[in-house]
Amino acid sequence: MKRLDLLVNERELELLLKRLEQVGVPGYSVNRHVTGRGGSGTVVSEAMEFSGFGANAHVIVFCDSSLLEPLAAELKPLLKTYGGVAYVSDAKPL
Amino acid sequence: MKRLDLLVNERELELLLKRLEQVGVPGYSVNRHVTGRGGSGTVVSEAMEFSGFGANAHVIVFCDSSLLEPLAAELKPLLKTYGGVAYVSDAKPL
Amino acid sequence: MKRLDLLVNERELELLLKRLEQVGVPGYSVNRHVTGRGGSGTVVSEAMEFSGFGANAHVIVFCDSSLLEPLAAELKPLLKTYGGVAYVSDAKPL
Amino acid sequence: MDTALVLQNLLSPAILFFFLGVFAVLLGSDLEIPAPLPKLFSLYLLLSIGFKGGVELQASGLGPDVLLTIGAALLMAVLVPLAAFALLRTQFDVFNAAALAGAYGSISAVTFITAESFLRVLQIPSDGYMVAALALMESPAIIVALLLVKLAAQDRGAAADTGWGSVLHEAFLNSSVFLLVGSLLIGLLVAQYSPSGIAKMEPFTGQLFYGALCFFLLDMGIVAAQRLADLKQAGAFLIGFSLLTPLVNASVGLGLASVLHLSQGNALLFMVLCASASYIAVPAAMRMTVPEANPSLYISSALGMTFPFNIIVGIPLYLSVIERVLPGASL
Amino acid sequence: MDTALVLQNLLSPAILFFFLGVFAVLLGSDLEIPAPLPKLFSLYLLLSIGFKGGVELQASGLGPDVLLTIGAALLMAVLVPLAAFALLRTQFDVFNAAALAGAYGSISAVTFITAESFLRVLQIPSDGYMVAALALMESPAIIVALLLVKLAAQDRGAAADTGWGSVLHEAFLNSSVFLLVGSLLIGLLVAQYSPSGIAKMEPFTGQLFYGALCFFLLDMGIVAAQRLADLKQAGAFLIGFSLLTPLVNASVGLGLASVLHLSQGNALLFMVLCASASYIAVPAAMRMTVPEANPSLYISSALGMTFPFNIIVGIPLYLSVIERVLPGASL
Amino acid sequence: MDTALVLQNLLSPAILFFFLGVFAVLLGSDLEIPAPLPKLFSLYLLLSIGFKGGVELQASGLGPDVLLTIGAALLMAVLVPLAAFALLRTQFDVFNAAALAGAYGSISAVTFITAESFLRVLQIPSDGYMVAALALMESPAIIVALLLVKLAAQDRGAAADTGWGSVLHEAFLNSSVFLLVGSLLIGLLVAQYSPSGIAKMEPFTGQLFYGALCFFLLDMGIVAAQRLADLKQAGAFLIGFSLLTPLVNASVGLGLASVLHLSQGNALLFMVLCASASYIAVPAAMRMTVPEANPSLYISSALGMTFPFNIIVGIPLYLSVIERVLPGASL
Ligand SMILES: Nc1ncnc2c1ncn2[C@@H]1O[C@H](COP(=O)(O)O)[C@@H](O)[C@H]1O
Ligand SMILES: Nc1ncnc2c1ncn2[C@@H]1O[C@H](COP(=O)(O)O)[C@@H](O)[C@H]1O
Ligand SMILES: Nc1ncnc2c1ncn2[C@@H]1O[C@H](COP(=O)(O)O)[C@@H](O)[C@H]1O
Ligand code: NA
Ligand code: NA
Ligand code: NA
Repeated sequence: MKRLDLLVNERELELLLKRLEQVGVPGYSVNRHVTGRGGSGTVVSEAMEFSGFGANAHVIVFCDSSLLEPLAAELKPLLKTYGGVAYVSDAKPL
Repeated sequence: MKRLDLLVNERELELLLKRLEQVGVPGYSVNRHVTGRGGSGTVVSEAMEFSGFGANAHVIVFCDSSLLEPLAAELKPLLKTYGGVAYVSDAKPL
Repeated sequence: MKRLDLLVNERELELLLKRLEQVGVPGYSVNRHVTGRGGSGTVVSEAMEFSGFGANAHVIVFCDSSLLEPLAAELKPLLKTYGGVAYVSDAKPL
Repeated sequence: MDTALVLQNLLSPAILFFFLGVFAVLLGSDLEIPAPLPKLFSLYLLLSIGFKGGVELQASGLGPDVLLTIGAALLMAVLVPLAAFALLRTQFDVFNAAALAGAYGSISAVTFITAESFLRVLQIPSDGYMVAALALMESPAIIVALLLVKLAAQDRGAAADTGWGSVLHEAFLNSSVFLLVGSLLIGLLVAQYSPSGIAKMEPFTGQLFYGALCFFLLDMGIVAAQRLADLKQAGAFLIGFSLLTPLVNASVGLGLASVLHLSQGNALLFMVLCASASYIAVPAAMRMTVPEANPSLYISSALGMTFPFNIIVGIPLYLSVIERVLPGASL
Repeated sequence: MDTALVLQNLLSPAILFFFLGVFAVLLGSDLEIPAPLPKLFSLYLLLSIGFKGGVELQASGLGPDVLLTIGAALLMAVLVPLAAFALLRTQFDVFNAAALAGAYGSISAVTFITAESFLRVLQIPSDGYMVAALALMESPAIIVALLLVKLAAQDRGAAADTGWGSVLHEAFLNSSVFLLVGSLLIGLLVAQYSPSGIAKMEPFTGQLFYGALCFFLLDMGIVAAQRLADLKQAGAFLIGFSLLTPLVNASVGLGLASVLHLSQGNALLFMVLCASASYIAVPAAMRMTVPEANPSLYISSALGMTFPFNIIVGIPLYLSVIERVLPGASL
Repeated sequence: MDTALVLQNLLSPAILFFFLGVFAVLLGSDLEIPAPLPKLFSLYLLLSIGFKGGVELQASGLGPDVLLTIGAALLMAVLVPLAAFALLRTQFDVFNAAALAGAYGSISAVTFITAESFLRVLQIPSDGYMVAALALMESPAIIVALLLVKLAAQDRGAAADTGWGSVLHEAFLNSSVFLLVGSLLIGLLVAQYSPSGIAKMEPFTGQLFYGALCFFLLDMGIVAAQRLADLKQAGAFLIGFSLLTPLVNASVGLGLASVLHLSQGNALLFMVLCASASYIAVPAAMRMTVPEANPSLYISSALGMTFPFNIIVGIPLYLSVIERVLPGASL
């Protein structure tokens, strides 16, 4: 099985989760209020959460490797438009 | 070494941590206020944190692979009763 | 590519991020308000966040494996002084 | 039903902010009250209602009227889950039936607070000892529900932590019961021995109270509307149950109130206690001790249906019935 | 410019707490107001200003004066982004120009609130219907900005979710617009049908208001100072733009206020609405519908420069001009 | 020791809510005040005490009495950590001894606030300039502790960031010192130049204060009880130290208060400053500059032992001694 780590802005989270459900992942976990710095150098901080900026969300998906291809097809355009990163590692159930 | 990712409801966190300590893990990290969707389709959201529902907790354990077997023995009944997932990946100290 | 997981006290976060930037990581994500227990047995809890204690921060860095060596050189003294752990796993972009 | 009362309730800030939260969800606004702010307001409301109730309880004392009312409250807290269980077993397995029965046998403090604010607007007096009834009605249904599970499902496998120790712990020490009872005792002690403390607490526990209730009801509107979607999947029986149970329980409550010669204000609060269902203390306990039950059933019906029904329709309805049935009741 | 007014403003608790936040960042203190506390205060301020505005709007009614003022507000909300876009296009691409134009065409509720508090200290009256103008000026610029993008960049590729449905959704249902308008309507309804609710809300929405504003401005000082660093990178043009735009827009606002014979207090609020820029509603909308724009440009100029300029220099400056130009204006 | 005073204190809402938090932990309730709510209350208390202190300091001015009292406070802030270090070195290494000495040389603002509320209930006046003493006593012990480490452990290896720049930074710019001093200066400025701001802040910084203190003490009861468990492991010496140090320091404080002819109220506040130990500013600084010290030693003794001792036993004890020893002290 695989583990997919997604880091996107909280504002795009709804869109992303909808895509995950379309692809049919068995589940996902979301950690909001994540901060960071990305390729563009933009710093995301909790201090701006009160504003229209929000912070980042970290989405973790454990799923079968067969889902990676459809996930890439669904998610890459989203990441390209709104920013964010996606990484895959190996994982297996305990 | 191994990395163990556990996702359980916050209400069961105390029980889980007690088991981790019994098995003798060298340490653990807990991230509360995690939301998500699991196998049963139930959506966990921060909105219900004020109620008796709570949110999820994400527990990370870096430990020797020899601990995986006793961990599985301790944790699987808990996950079966209360829900939640557990995944293992490879990791090594920096 | 590699995934680096760092767990340090929030008070040292600034120092750590500065070092990451010096080494030139392409980005990082920070999850604050993490609790846990470490090698020394000290329990970190959210209850002490109001005080000078703070909680832990979990920093995730996806980067090229070539950066691991300079990262180790920069970060290990920091971890030795202030505590905290660092683990590396494999990862590749989606 | 008295239209003036209905409008008075519907157009109060409290109910309007509840609707604002509901509309936020229905219209798809991204309005949210981020965690842990709702917890701040619920802790605050419990602390304040407990403290003020304790102060008033000290003034009224524990006379026979008070003890009888509290006794009736405890009776309802035991009977309601038993009756509800019998009915629910026709449609649900033991675990879900017991968990739902527990929720409806216990109470909702926010419904109680909303009713009390409503009375205050209408300048109808009520007694502080009703807060003691509120506090004592939270726990028994939890114990009854667990007893029912133990009796009806003796072979369930020892998965969950369901010894009596942990059941009593969940019933009496869960945070909302503990804070409410603790604040009540503090109110009692302060009123008795250190009355200057009452005035110092007043701006916080008194003056701020109604605004904080409105803010919290805005959030409750949001979560209730979110839960409504879940409820659709649960089917017609549960929706009917969550609307009829408050009416039936309120009627029984009215009967008891009449027998006990409660004042109009106390009668309303008593009916509301009987009619309301728990979405804090009971779910917290059930999720640990009856993990086999599906939480979205009991929390969605209590929070998505019964709670809105009570604060929007129930409170003015119950009062208008009281005004007809208990007209001579001592104010 | 009237030094007494300037000092009165500079030495008010609100502005001093803002400076305290700025100094915390400049001196490197670790003072922070952790999330979601700033959100608590911003939700509270919107709810309170909306509710009180609704109550006063019900009192003043919707006479021709009110409608004309609101019409002028809407006019500015459309004209300002158009004019700003024309200017900004000389330096920025379509996306950044449109996003900046949207921010400056919309308003900052906290700037408005600070101005209103300033008036109250000076005992200069203003009308509740200005809150309606505030509410109505939030959204139009968002729509104008999106229209500009659609017209000027027709080949942008359908990446973002930019159908009209979602644009209107962002414009009218984003949380700050929704909460402000909703609270305003609640204030209206309560004042009309359930006036006893006003007094019950007062300690929360009224008495607490100024202290909560100070606490929030402490946080605003922190974030504004953090943003200032970003702004340096954005270059001299944008810094100039973020300082001159409020002055130009305030002047146009003054002209309109004079034509409409607004009272001094209303004229100040109107100028402040024209002069302020949005760092909540508009960035929230732009980040979804114009993801090509660089958020640190529009949020840093609105929050790091225009906001401090308006509350520190702008408000007393505008008022001292009003006192000269509209001396006979009805108080 | 005067039983009436003890009861008056024990049965005040503030102390009772503290006990409620303690019992929550001892009985195993899941009651918690989730982060960052405790931070909200601690920021609020610092801001309010600072602001009100500044306003009163402006009224009293900086006469010789005030300067002498502040001088005595600074003296204690330097002497206490030196004496404590000498004692602690008999049992601990340099790092732990210095960190503990720093904590006991500095102060606890919440202990001060609790003492002030106690005085207010008893209608014993005290002066606003004591808040200035509070603010000035926070930092010196941090510097002394670092000096002691530098002198006694010259070969420690340059791991931590312990240059003088960062030490002074930790001492004077850490968030609690910065907010307290900043709010004090704001209070001073407002009282001098913009006195209408005082009344506008009053509902927030004044009326709400006691209730917010009670809410915060509920949380402090929870964390103090959690820390108590840690303390058991630390051994008998540290427990003795954390109970006897307040008594010794309070006695020295009493001596100074008597020499300075402080009023009874000021004398109590002065004793409490001497007797209390820091669990916010000092741990924050020590964790960065003396990472070799074990934080659970200094935070558990200051928070789990000395803090409860002072607010439960210390305050009424010190006052009853004052009433005997300084009977003729000017009220
Ligand atoms: N190399 C990286 N490692 C970890 N997190 C990253 C990395 N790059 C980007 N991120 C996260 O993804 C967010 C968006 O990235 P970007 O779209 O590149 O600005 C950042 O704010 C970070 O939280
Ligand atoms: N496949 C998955 N990937 C990531 N998180 C998951 C997955 N399945 C379940 N979870 C998390 O575990 C929680 C409990 O899962 P469950 O017991 O299946 O309802 C969910 O709320 C999610 O946060
Ligand atoms: N084996 C481990 N697995 C996961 N997290 C750990 C582990 N060891 C330490 N940590 C985290 O790192 C923090 C500091 O560890 P330490 O410096 O060992 O006290 C702890 O509070 C934990 O959050
Ligand atoms: Na009930
Ligand atoms: Na504008
Ligand atoms: Na001290």
